[in-house]
Amino acid sequence: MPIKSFAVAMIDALAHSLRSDPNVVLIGAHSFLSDRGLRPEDERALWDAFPDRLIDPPTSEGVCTSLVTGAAMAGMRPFLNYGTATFAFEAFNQIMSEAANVSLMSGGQLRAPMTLHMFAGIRGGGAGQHSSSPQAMYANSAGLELVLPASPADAQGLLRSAIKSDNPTVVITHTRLLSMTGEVPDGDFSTPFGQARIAREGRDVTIVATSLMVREALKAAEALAQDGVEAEVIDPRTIIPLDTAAICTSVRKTGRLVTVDEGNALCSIGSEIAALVAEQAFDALKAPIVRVARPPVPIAFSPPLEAYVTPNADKVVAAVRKTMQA
Amino acid sequence: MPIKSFAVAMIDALAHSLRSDPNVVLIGAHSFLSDRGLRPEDERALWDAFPDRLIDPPTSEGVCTSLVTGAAMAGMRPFLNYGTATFAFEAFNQIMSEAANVSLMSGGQLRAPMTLHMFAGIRGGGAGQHSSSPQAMYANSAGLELVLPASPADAQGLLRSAIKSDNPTVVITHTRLLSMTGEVPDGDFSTPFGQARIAREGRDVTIVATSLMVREALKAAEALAQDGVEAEVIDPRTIIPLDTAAICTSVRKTGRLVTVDEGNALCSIGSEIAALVAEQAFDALKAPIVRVARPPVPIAFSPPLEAYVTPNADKVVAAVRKTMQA
Amino acid sequence: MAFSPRATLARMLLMRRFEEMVITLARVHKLGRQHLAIGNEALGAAALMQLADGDLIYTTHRNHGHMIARGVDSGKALAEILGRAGGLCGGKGGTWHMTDPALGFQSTSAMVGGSIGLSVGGGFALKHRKTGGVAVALFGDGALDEGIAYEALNIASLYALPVLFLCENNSKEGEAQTSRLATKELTAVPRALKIVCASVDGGNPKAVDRAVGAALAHVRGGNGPYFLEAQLVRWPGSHQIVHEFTTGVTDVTAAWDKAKASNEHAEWQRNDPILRFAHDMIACGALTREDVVALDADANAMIAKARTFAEASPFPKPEAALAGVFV
Amino acid sequence: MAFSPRATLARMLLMRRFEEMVITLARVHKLGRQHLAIGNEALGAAALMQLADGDLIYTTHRNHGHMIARGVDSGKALAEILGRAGGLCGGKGGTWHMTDPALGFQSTSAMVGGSIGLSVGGGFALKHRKTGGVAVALFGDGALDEGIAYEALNIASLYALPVLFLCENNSKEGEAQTSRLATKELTAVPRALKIVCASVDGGNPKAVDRAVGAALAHVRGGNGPYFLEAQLVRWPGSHQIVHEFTTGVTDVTAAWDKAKASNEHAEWQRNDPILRFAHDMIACGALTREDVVALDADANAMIAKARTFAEASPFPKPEAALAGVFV
Ligand SMILES: Cc1ncc(C[n+]2csc(CCOP(=O)(O)OP(=O)(O)O)c2C)c(N)n1
Ligand SMILES: Cc1ncc(C[n+]2csc(CCOP(=O)(O)OP(=O)(O)O)c2C)c(N)n1
Ligand SMILES: [Mg+2]
Ligand SMILES: [Mg+2]
Repeated sequence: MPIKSFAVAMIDALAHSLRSDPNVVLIGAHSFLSDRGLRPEDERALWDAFPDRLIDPPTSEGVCTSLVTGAAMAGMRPFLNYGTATFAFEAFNQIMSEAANVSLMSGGQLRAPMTLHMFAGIRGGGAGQHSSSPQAMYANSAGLELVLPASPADAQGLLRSAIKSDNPTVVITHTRLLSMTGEVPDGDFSTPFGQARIAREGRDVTIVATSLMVREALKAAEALAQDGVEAEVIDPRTIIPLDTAAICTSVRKTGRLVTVDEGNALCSIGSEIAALVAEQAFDALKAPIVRVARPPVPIAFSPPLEAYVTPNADKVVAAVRKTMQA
Repeated sequence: MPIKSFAVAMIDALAHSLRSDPNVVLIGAHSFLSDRGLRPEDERALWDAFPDRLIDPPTSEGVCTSLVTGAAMAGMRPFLNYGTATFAFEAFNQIMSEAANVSLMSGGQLRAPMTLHMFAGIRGGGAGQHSSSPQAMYANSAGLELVLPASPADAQGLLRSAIKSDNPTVVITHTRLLSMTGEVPDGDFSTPFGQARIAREGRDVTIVATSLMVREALKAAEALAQDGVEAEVIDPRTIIPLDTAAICTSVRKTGRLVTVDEGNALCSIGSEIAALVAEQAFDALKAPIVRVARPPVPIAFSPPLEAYVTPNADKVVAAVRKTMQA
Repeated sequence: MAFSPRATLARMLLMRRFEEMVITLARVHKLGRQHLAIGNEALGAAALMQLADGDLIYTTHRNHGHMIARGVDSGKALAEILGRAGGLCGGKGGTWHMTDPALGFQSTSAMVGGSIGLSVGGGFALKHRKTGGVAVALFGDGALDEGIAYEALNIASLYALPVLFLCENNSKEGEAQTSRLATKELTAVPRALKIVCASVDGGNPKAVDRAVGAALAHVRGGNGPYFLEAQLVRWPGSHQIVHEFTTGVTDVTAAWDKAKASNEHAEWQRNDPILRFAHDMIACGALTREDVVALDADANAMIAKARTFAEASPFPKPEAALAGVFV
Repeated sequence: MAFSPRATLARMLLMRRFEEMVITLARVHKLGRQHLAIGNEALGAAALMQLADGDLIYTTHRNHGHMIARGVDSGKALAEILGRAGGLCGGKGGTWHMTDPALGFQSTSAMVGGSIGLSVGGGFALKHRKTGGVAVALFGDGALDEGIAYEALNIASLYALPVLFLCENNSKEGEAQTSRLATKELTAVPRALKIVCASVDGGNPKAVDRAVGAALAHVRGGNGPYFLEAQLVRWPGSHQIVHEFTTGVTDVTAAWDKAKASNEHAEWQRNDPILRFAHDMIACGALTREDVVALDADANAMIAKARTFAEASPFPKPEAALAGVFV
C-alpha cells in the first residue's frame, strides 16, 4: 500500500469526490490545499482541473456556512473548510440553527449533504484563540454527524464518506496530524461511519482516544507494555454516530477504562464515554474510570505553559497506572 | 419572606445592581423586563429611573457581545440579555474567543466583568430553532462561569452574584421557570457560586438535576417516596464552578446516581456528573448510573412529539427504578 | 404573464382569510406564537405569483403569507400550524418552519437573517447549474441589523449570484420598529455593495408586480443580484413578537362603504392593502363590488375547507420525534 | 502637539528594527507564525503618537507595530513574543495577544474583525463616563469581510460612539488580497451607515498625522465615530499568513543612495515608508543624512537592548498555565 501523509490523504479524498460528482465544490480551498505537502505540479493540476469548484471566499464564515447549506439543500454537495476551528464559531448559529435542523424541521423533505471541515487542537503557539478542540460542542448538537480522523487511511476514507453522506457532517482535523504518514489503500474508497477501530488489542485496560490522542494512547500503550500492562486502544473515529458496542465490549473484557481527548475536560467526549460505560457496562468495571483531557483554561502562548496543559502519552500512562492500582 | 415569581426575582437582582453600581447597564432590556409579571407601574419606574442604562440594541447579537466585552474591560459591568438562547449562537465567537480569553490572554491584566443571559429550554412550540438547552456547550468552554438558577430565590441571589463577579458569566434561564413562584429573602443579597443546594434529603439514591429539571426531580422524589424510595436531590446551581464535593458526598451516602439535565444527551452536564462520580466516587457506587436527558434530535414542533423527547418527572422515576433494581 | 387584478385580489383575500383563521385556531387550540402577515398581502401575492418552476424561495418567521401567495395547499399549511401529521412538514416544523419543496420553498428559518443567508446558497447552486432560476430571499427590515445579511449581500454581489433580495420593511420609528439601522435608507448598504436596488410601495400590488417583474428580469438576465425594498404599513395588531386581533375580521365592503372605515383603526383601513386594492380596482372598473364579494366568499370557503382538513388531521405518533434526523 | 519629523522617524525606525529583530529571533528560537507590520510604520507611528492618556486601543494579529508606535517597552514586547515571564502578558498572550493597559491597549484579538467589535465597547464605556477619550480600532481591510465589522459600524453610528475606525488597507487585487469586498471603495459601507469617512496615503506620516488629527478632533468633539482608511503598500515579504524575509535588513542609506535601491525589490524600496519619509525630510531640509543614520543607530541600539532583556527573561513556571483565568 502506498505511504501518504494525512494531509495528502485528505486532499485525495476531496479530489476523488470532485472527479466523481460535479456537485462537489470546495469553499476555502487555499488553506485546505496549499502548503499541505502536495507536489507543486499536483496542486497546480487540481486548481486547473476544477477552476470553478475550488473557491477562496471572503473572510465571512457565517455566510459561507449559509451558502453551503443553501447549496446543499438545492442539490449540491459542498465542502467548506474553515481553517482554524475557532473561525467556525463565527458561523455557530448557521451550523446549529440552520444546517443541523434542515432535515427534521422539514419533516424529512429536505437534506443538507454538506461537509464542514476545520483544523483544531493545541498546535504550538496557537495561544488563546487558535488552540481550541471544540469536538464536544459539536457532539452536544443535534442533527450533525461528527468525524474525528486519526490516521492517514481514515482521513481519506472518512472524508470520502463525509462528502458522500446526505447529512451535514462536521470533520475536525488536529493540525498536528497533517504531517503524519501511513499506509493508505489505493484508489477511491470510503470508511463507514459508526465503526470504531481497535488500534491496539489488549486485555488489561481499555483506552478510548480520539484524533491526535490515538497516537499518544498508542505510545502510552507501548510504554505500559514494558511493564506488562496490555492496553487496548479504541479509536471511535466518528462520535456521531458512536460505536458504543465496541467500547462496551472492550471494557467488558478489560474491566478498566481511561479516556483521552484533547478538548476541555468538562462535558467532553471523555465525559460522554465515561458516562456511557458507567451506564452500560458498570458491572464489568473493576476500578474508577480516569479521564485525560485538557484542564478547562484558555491555552497560554508560552511553550512550557502550553505543554503543561496538553494531554500526552505520559499523562495517559499515569492515568492507566492510577486505574490499575485501584 | 415575600413570595415572588422567578422573573420578578431576576428583575429585582438587576434593579439592585443598577442602583448600587453606576457601571451596570442592561442591553436587551425589553425582553428581560416586559411581560415578565412586573406591575406596570414598577416596570415604568425602572425605565424612568435608568433612561440611559436600559437599552434595546439592534438585532446584532455579535456586536452586542463585543460591546459588553469591550465595555467590561474598560471598567463597566454590563448585563446582556440575548432573549432565546439560540440567538447567542450568533455571538459564539465573540463569547468564546473574545470574552472568555480576556483574563488569561492578558496575563491577568484585564478583566471582563460581564453577564450574558439567555432564555433556554424546550418551551412548548419552540420547534427546531427556539428550543435549545446549550448549557453543556458553555460548560465545555474555558474562561466562563456558568450559572443555572432553578428557584426564584436562587434566580435573584445568583444573578446578583453574576453581576458582581469580575469574570464573564453565562446565566441560562429555562423559559418555563419564569412563572415559578417561591419565597425570596427581602432586600439585596447574593448567593455564592460553587455551592450546591440540597433540594431534598434522601438516603437511597442521589438525583443531580439542573434548572427546570430540579422541579421535575423533586416531583419524582415525591412519587418515589410513596414507594419508600428516598431520593436526595442536588441542584449544583453553578456548573462552573462546580461543587463536586457535594455531589460525591451524596453519592457516597446513597450509592446510586441519576442525572437529569434537559440538554442533548451527548457530552452533556449529565455526562460530566456521571463521569465525575465514576472517577471520584466509584467505590461507593452500587449500581449503574442512569442519565435522563433529551435525545440528540432537533425538537419537533408538534406537541406530542415535543413531549416525547422532553425529560420530566416520569422519566426520572423510571430512571431511579432502573438504578434501584440493578 | 400579465398582471391580473382578479387573480391577485383572490390570492390576497386567501392570504388574509388564512391568517384570520390562524387567529381563530390559535384561540381554539391554545397555540403559542405566530407572526402573521396581515398587511403584507400585496407584496407577497404580487411577488410570489410571478415565480417559475425551479425558482427557490427562502422565508422567515413571518412566512404564512408567502406560502399561500405561492399556492401552497392551505389545508396542509393550517395542519402544520396545528402540528398535525397532515401538515406540510408532518407537524415537525410548525408555524416558523413551513416548507413545500415542490413549489420551491427551502428551509424556512425563524432566525433573523437566516433566509437571506441561505438564499445565496440557492443562488450559488442555480448559477453553478445554469438553470436560469432565481433564488428569492424574503426577509424583514430587521434582518439588515444582522452581520449575516451584510455578508450575504456582499458575497451575492461579489459572485454575481442570481438572488432577488426582497425586503419587507414594516418599520416605523418608535414602538413598532423592528430594525435599528444607522441609516433610514434600507437600500444604502446593498447599494454600497454594488447591488442594483429599488424601493416600492408594498401596499400596491400593481406597483409590486411591475417592480418584481423588473427585478426578476434583471436577475434572470444574468446581471447578478437585485435588492427590492417593499415599504409596508404595519397592521396595528402586529407587535414585535405576538399579534393582537385588534382590528377584527376584515370586512371587504369597507372598501366602498366609508361608514365602516371610521372606527379607531381608520388609518389602518385606509392603508389595508386589500381594501385599498379592491377600492382602486372598483374605481377603475377592473372589478365590481359583486366581484369582490364573490372572491371573498370563495376565499372564505377555501379556508373553511382548509380548517376542516387541518382539524381532522391526526397528531403524528410521538416516536416520530426521533425519525428523519439522519438519512 | 505639532508633528515632529525627527520623533516620527525615530519611532518608525524603532518599529522597523523591532520587526527585523522578530525575524531574527523567530529563526534562533524556532518560533511559529507572526504577522509583521513592515510597511505599516508611517500609519502606526503618526496615528498612535497622537493618542492621549485614557484613549483605548484595540488591535489585531498585526499588532507589533502598534505597540511600539504607542511607546510600549520593546524589551517586554520581544519577551512576550518569546513567551517569557518578563513579557507584556507574562508570556501568556504571545505575538497575537500583546497588551499594555497602562498605555490604553485592551485585549488584542487575532480574530479577523475582533478589534473592531471590541472597540465599540470601549467607545460605549468612554461615552457613558463622559471622559472625552477615544476608542481606536485598528484593523485590516480583511475585517470588513466579517459581519461583525458591519454590526460594529452600525451600532457605533447609531449611538454616536467616540470611536476612530482606522483601517490599514494593504490589499491589492490578486495574490496578496486580504479582503474580498464587492466594492473597491472601503469607505462605501461606513459611509452608507452615516459615518464620516476619509482616506489617506498610509505611507506618508505627515498626511497621516493630519488625517488622524482631524479624525480625532471630530470624535473628541462628540460628533460620533469616524472611519479613516489608510492605503498601504504591501511589503513583499508579507504573505497572507506567514512572512518571508525577502527584502533583507533595511538599509537606511538607500533613502539617498539610488544604487542600493535598484534590486528586484526596487518598487518596494520606492514605497518603503521609512526610506520615502527619510528621503523627503532630507530633501526639504528637515533632517540631514547624518540625522537619519544617527536615529537608526539609536533604534538599533534600543532593539539590541530589548533583545538582551527578552532572551534573559526566564520562561514562566508551567503551573502558571492554570492561573489567572478567574478572579
Ligand atoms: C438571530 C435572531 N435574533 C433575534 C430574534 C428575535 N426576533 C424574532 S422576530 C424579530 C424582529 C424581526 O424583525 P423583521 O426582520 O423586520 O421582521 P418583522 O417581524 O418585522 O416582519 C426578532 C428580533 C430571532 N428570531 N433571531
Ligand atoms: C475570524 C477569522 N477568520 C479567519 C482568520 C484567518 N486570517 C488570519 S489573517 C487573515 C487575513 C486578514 O486580513 P486583514 O484583516 O486585511 O489583515 P492583514 O493581515 O492584511 O494586515 C485571515 C483571513 C482569522 N484570524 N479570524
Ligand atoms: Mg420588520
Ligand atoms: Mg489586509
